[in-house]
Amino acid sequence: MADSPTAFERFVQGILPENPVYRQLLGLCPTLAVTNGMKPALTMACSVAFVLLCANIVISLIRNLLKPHLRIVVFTLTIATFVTIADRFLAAYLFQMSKTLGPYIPLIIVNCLIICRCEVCASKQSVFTAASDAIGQSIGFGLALSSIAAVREILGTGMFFGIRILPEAWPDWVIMVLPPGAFLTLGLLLGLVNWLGSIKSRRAS
Amino acid sequence: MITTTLAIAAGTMLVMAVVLSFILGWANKKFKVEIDPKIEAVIDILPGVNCGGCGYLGCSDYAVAIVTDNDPVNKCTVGGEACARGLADIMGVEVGEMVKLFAVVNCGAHTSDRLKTHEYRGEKRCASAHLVAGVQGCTFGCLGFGDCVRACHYDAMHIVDGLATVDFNNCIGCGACSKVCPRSIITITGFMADKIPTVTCSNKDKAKDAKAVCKTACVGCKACTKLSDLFSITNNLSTYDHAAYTEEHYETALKAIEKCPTNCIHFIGKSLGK
Amino acid sequence: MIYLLDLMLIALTAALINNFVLYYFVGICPFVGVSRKVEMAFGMGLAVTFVISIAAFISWSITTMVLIPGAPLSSFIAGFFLPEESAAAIDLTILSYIVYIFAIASSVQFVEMYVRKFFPQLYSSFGVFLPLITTNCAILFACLTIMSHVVGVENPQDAWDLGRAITLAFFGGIGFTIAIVIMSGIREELELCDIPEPFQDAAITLIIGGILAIAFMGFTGVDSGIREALIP
Amino acid sequence: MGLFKLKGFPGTGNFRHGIHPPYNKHLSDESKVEVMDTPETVTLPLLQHLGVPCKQIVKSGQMVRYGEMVGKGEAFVSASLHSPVAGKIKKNTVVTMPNGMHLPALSIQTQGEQISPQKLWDEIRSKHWPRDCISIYDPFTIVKVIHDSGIVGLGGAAFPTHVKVTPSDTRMIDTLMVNGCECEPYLTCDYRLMKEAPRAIVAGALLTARAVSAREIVICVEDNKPDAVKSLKQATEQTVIKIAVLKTKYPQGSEKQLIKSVIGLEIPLGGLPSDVGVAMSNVGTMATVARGIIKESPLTHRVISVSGRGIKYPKNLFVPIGISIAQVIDFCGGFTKDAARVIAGGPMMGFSFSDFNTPVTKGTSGINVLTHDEIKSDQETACIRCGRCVDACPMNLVPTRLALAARYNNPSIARQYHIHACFECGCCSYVCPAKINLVQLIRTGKKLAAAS
Amino acid sequence: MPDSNKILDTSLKSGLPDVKDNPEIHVAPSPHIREIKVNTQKMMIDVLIALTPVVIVSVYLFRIYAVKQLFICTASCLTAEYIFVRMRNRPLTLKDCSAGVTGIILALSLPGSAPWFVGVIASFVAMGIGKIIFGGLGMNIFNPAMVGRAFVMIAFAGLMGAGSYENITGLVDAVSGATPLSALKFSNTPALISHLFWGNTNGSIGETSSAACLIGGLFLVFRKTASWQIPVSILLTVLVLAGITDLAGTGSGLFLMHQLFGGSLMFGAFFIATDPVTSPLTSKGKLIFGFGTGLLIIIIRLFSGYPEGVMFAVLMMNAVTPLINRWTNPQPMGEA
Amino acid sequence: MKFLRNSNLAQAWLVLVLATFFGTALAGIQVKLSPVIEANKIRETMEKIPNLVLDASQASAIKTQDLIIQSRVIEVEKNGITKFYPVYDVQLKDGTLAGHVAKAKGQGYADKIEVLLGLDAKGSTITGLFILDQKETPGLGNRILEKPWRDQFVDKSSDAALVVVKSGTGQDNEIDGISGATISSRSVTNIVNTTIADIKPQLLPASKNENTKKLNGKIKEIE
Ligand SMILES: Cc1cc2nc3c(=O)[nH]c(=O)nc-3n(C[C@H](O)[C@H](O)[C@H](O)COP(=O)(O)O)c2cc1C
Ligand SMILES: Cc1cc2nc3c(=O)[nH]c(=O)nc-3n(C[C@H](O)[C@H](O)[C@H](O)COP(=O)(O)O)c2cc1C
Ligand SMILES: Cc1cc2nc3c(=O)[nH]c(=O)nc-3n(C[C@H](O)[C@H](O)[C@H](O)COP(=O)(O)O)c2cc1C
Ligand SMILES: Cc1cc2nc3c(=O)[nH]c(=O)nc-3n(C[C@H](O)[C@H](O)[C@H](O)CO)c2cc1C
Ligand code: SF4
Ligand code: SF4
Ligand code: SF4
Ligand code: SF4
Ligand code: FES
Repeated sequence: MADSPTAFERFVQGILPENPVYRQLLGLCPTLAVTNGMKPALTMACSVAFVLLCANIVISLIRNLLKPHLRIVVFTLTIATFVTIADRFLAAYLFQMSKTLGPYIPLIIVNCLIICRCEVCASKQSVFTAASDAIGQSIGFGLALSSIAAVREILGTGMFFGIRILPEAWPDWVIMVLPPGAFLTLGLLLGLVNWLGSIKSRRAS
Repeated sequence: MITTTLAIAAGTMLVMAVVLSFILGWANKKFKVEIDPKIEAVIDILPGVNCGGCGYLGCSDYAVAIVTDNDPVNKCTVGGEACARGLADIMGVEVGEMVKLFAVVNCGAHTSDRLKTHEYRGEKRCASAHLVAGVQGCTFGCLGFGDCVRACHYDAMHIVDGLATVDFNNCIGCGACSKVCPRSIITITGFMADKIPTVTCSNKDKAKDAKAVCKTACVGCKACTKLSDLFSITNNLSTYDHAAYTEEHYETALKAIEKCPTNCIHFIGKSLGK
Repeated sequence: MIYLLDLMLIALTAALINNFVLYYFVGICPFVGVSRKVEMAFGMGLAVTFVISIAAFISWSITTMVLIPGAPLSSFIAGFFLPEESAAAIDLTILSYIVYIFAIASSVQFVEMYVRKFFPQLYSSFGVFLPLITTNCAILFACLTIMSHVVGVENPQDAWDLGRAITLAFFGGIGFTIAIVIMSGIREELELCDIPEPFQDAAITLIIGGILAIAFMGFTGVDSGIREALIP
Repeated sequence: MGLFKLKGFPGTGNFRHGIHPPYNKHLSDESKVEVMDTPETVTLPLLQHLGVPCKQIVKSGQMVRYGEMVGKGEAFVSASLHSPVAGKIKKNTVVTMPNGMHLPALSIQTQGEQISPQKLWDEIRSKHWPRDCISIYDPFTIVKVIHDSGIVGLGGAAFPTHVKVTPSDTRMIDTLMVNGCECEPYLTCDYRLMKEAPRAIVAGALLTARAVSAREIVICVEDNKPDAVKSLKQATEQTVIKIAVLKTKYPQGSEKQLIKSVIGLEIPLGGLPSDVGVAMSNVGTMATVARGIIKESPLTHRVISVSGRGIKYPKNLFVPIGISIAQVIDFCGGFTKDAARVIAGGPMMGFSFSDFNTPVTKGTSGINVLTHDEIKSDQETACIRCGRCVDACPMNLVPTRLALAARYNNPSIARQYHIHACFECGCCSYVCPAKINLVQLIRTGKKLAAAS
Repeated sequence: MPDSNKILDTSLKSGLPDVKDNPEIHVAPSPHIREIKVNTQKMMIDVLIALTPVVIVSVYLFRIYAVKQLFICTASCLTAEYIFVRMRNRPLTLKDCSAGVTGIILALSLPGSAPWFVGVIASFVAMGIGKIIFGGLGMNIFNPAMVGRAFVMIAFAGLMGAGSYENITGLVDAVSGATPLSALKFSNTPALISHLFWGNTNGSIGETSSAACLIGGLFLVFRKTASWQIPVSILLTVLVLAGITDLAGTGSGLFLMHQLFGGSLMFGAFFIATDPVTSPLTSKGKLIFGFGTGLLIIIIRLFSGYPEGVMFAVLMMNAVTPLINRWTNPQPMGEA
Repeated sequence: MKFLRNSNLAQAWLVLVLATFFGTALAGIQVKLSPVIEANKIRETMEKIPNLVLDASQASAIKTQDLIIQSRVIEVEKNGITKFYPVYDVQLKDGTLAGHVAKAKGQGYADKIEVLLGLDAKGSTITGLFILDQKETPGLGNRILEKPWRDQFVDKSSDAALVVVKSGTGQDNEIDGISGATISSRSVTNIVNTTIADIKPQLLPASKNENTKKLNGKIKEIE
């Protein structure tokens, strides 16, 4: 691979090859907590995308002013600010969703995914690259969240986005929308992704 | 009202920032603990997120492990490739070897070449079978239970007809296989050419005893040493000086291979295309 | 008496029934990352318990003293500029997230430096875990939970005092310790098991987490059961 | 625990855990010791004991007399080697011992006048071994003679005996325990020796006790050998020697367990019997010591049992060291049709082997040939953590952990569970329902732990 | 000295005497003899034998429902094991019968009225998530049958709850009403102790008859297939704790009897908690395990929202079993 | 000067600037958004109120703004602890008291359950029940959210305590439990019973209470 990936490569990498959840195991808490339905999962993914994008842009803008030993402080400050903004906007305009997500929106502050992207990409790259990296990673994160949420919501309630898609006779697997379901689904999907990955790499070699 | 709120909020933040940076700065000076400058340099390169993704207890723990235990530099997912490169620079971990290293199995006996073999009913691993007498007559040669195969992370070692066989396309010469072989018959060898000659035997017994246990054992007959002085015989076993090999030894090696009465000299190395 | 019972039930709930890791999914990163060895997990658990208690103290104090409307400190300062009534209405809760994260990060760092300098022995068994904790959402989560019981509660009686806040945090930390130590015990055992390749490490850890979560569901309702048993 | 006490001893006559395998001693315990004639050649590996190999001091082509030293044990933990025949040294060969060691060996072609083995055996069996007047032998001479006679423990480990009996300032010995438990199934050589030649054992024990200045002498026998107890009782009348009759249980004969049973003390981990003031020797060793000191003849012959259902006529034999096992087996009528596994030593701790040219060595206590029926074992499955191995392990270890740690190359777990305390008795493998080769894995693990 | 010169006639030049007699010598590590009375398969078959009284009672009480449940679970467990092991390319392990044991124990712990898919899902979860994912027989941390049961119990709480036990009433005349523990906990109506003991009460199909569980369980203990420490310590703990609670309450002993003979205590203590794979190795560890299980059972039964706690208690103790093993790592002889 | 340049504060100038800037920005957002959020919170309760005191047809005819809703807090002291019940008195436009709505909390199966309970003007009949917040098991306990089940409470008299039964015998004070969720059903019923018992004595003299606040005014102001 080239020394520093181009903006487009950054974008593509975030989606699958360096998927934040399945590949880098970053930000597992929200991944588990909010995936009992597609709606909260997507809301979370959008909030993360918003924060990540804003933070990446801001950091990239001020990247030349950063002092090495204070960079993490600046990252955290920036992230916390945007998280607060996202949180308040949700509370103001999507009140029910904000109630459902509860503390998991503010917990984005400590989501390593964002700080990781600031560190790896935004603090070193131009605004455009940083932004496309943010978008790529967010899409990857969103894909991960929605794959888990889809499994859990469909099996757990027979619905998708709250719309019934399985026949009424479907016995809801309540466990899927409860805490154990989150762990089991993520564990099994992670195994599946690893397995597919290993098949692919075996085929390649 | 609004301006006051704004002012107070800004003030609060400012005060907090000032107080905290002051305290921490003070503490940093006051509580300074001398550490290895190399570790410090490594800490500076690591992101400092302390996420634990590397499997260590935060960045400085990882830094210590890198410097003192020579642990791999590529474990930080947050820092990614750039970070690993920076760390490698500090550590001076260099990969550019002049000579390619490969594993060489110093045994050439496939199942049918081995004599006095007996059915073995025990743990099917070399390290264990090595402890039981009589699995096969030769006490030097490959047991073929593949401990080395399991140790290799690069899919470069396989058991072919009872004999451990290196896949030179995959082998990187890491030496994992040679560490686990209970019979110590795998050597990590520098290859001076794509293919080099070698004596695929480790049996140090006299000709009679060696012949009694293996069809392809080196019997120390000196046929090869007469042809090329890169062969030398110690303890009834011929060995080849790989480090001295150059292209011009090719012919003599080929002749030695022809002459060897037990067929235990071979050219090994990358198959050059099909 | 009733207060004590209340504390006890908060403790029980935080530690077992609504375990931080297994019910609220916070602190998953160390739960997956630092659970390979029992000693490590135990040290991590203790460090989290310690930090979470400090963080609870700090965040409770800051929230009640500075952030909420009518908090003594902020209304005192605002009192210089504004009439008393609007000074009391000044609401800084929007700063809470930033303030928490910085207060926690700094205090952890301070403690770490202090311990490292003056108690090197303690540092090697416990202090090394500290840096890992700052970015652990269990800590922030405890602060947020406490905040939700302090800010915007309708009945003044329901607002948590410092005792409840610290109980929740401390036993939340204990619950975290229980979960991570159990997990590390299991993972040590797994070193001698033949786990399918794709499931090794993170995936099997999560699946075990799922089974643990199932097991811990057995405690559902124990708090109200005990409450009923003790207050007929 | 007062209830369960061994009369006359501090111990209980029993130890924790252990197993009760089928002993099958009846196959050979009625056969008197027969004497084998001198073979045409003998092969003498230069390392027949635990420790440093002895140094060959004869040249090919040279003639040697009976009992002449052919290999000298120069190091302290080493033992000399003596020719059991008169003859001519041939070219050196190599042999692969049943325990896997690949060793250089002397080979001697029998030539000329031979000593009669029958006479040797009759000498040992005779009633004329002294019981008093031992004091004419000075302790230092005893130790020296033991050293010069190449005497090693005949109980299995073949540890040079002089090392055990050399007095030490730091470790005082007050009890000499003579190990006649013979807890291994099938083996009967010690039993026959105790029954047929108790006087030699007693003389050897008295001499050894003098060398180590032990006040007490205990001969330990399991309670499934009443005849041996009877003859020993007769032989020890009017001596200080006591006889401890112990519960029959494997591995009662192992020194740690035996000391626990009889004296109630535990040898510290990694320690020796001398740490608790005990010296222990096998009955056969005692007889050899007596012969070495009183008759001044070195260790050249020993009693072995050849047993198992895979042998036509199980026997106890008095054989020269170095005789090929093939000849021994032939002497006993050869194999039966369904013989399946040949073992040097007992079935619990012995080594199977396939090269029957291997010679009998000082440490060979028996040859067992088991049939397909006897070794039938089911398919191995994964460990089901039943804990039977834990309940069987006389060392109180967790064998399953040790074995799995070895299997998964995890030396740190192996050490955490004290892999080095295992003495490979085989109880765990014996009871394991999953039929895992625990002992072999543990042995592998020890190597692994030592290497890392 | 007539015989002093005699030298053994060595006609045997070849190493092997009479080679033709003995063609198949093989080599193996010590020890060369093994206990032939036990092996994994025999232990599992022991469990199956011990389960027969329980199966008979369940079939007698719940008729076709029991037969159906047993068939579904056993068949799906075997199928699941087959499929998953195949997916891993490992040698098939159906012969060791452990999948059968899991299937039967799982079936016996389900209500007879549970629909077919409950049994199927429970079996696949039991074998997949409970067993094969850990590496198969002997590697699992949690009792597979209980993992399967817990999964469906939570997934289909409505179908598996007390209500489902009542549905069956009227279909089978032998039993009626709610399960004894439910009835006692939620409506304070005790059952007849003799019914509890012999089994004509409602409940999961295998748990009703304490007598049958006792017979089978004692068989297991005497065969040493199951260790005695676990059932004894569980039962003792429950006896003591429930006894104290009883004395603190009415003192009539009714509560105690319900705790001991009602619900799945006997079944669990003898057949489930004793699963060697998921219980500690040492006897001290087993005693601790049993005590913990008993304690948790009582806590859950007394205070939680469930009338029964055997399953949860076993799963929780399974989880701490590695820690118990660590703490009870015996000191080798000579180390103490 | 040198001292200043090397001091921590000078090093951290970026942090200080950013902190100040972000603090100000956030406060601005707070000022802008907090009324909206407040309104959201109040509306959550307010929207339910008409349905809880009026029957369905009436409720749909009347707009929230047409009602005068006043809130107050009823304090009840029991066993030494004081309990607070927010109560909303609902008046029609013409000033007639339509009923009361009380907010109450209690332990459910898994966690606290929060309900709104509507009572008629005299407090003698239940006019409605709404579950505001619950964390019961989906598919089981959370079926208390279902309207048919909640509607069982409507028109029940507040004189006799309600009981949960498995199969009704037709008695007046009976509530059919949800099968598989008896505990949740019972919890809700208990909350209703205690609330009625606690606040009934203090319901009537409501309109003149001091801590009454006019709420719809506030909402209107926002909108
Ligand atoms: C498992 C086991 C069983 C043993 N059984 C006997 C035995 O039955 N008889 C015996 O003399 N030595 C037995 N030994 C050897 C003794 O521990 C001890 O080494 C020996 O008695 C010392 O005497 P020696 O040096 O004269 O051989 C056994 C050792 C082990 C490890
Ligand atoms: C082995 C076994 C374990 C069980 N464990 C539990 C348990 O942990 N929790 C539980 O609620 N029911 C458990 N049950 C089911 C109960 O014994 C019984 O069916 C119960 O009364 C039904 O309770 P419900 O009202 O929760 O449905 C178990 C049944 C068996 C056979
Ligand atoms: C996973 C699970 C979740 C449950 N959730 C609830 C619940 O939310 N509310 C409830 O009342 N009962 C719940 N229960 C059922 C109770 O354990 C208990 O069996 C039930 O309340 C008995 O009620 P019934 O008599 O109406 O069947 C749940 C059971 C399980 C297994
Ligand atoms: C005494 C005994 C009890 C057992 N109990 C169970 C059980 O409760 N559940 C189960 O799935 N398997 C049980 N098994 C079978 C087997 O051990 C189990 O499937 C393993 O956990 C699979 O690795 C039992 C086996 C024995 C010998
Ligand atoms: S080379 Fe060594 S490790 Fe590999 S199969 Fe042969 S004996 Fe085993
Ligand atoms: S282990 Fe390393 S040296 Fe050995 S074959 Fe594999 S890559 Fe080559
Ligand atoms: S072989 Fe070792 S582990 Fe096994 S029983 Fe004997 S001493 Fe214990
Ligand atoms: S006896 Fe065998 S199956 Fe049982 S625990 Fe030991 S190794 Fe495992
Ligand atoms: S996201 Fe919660 S601890 Fe990492």
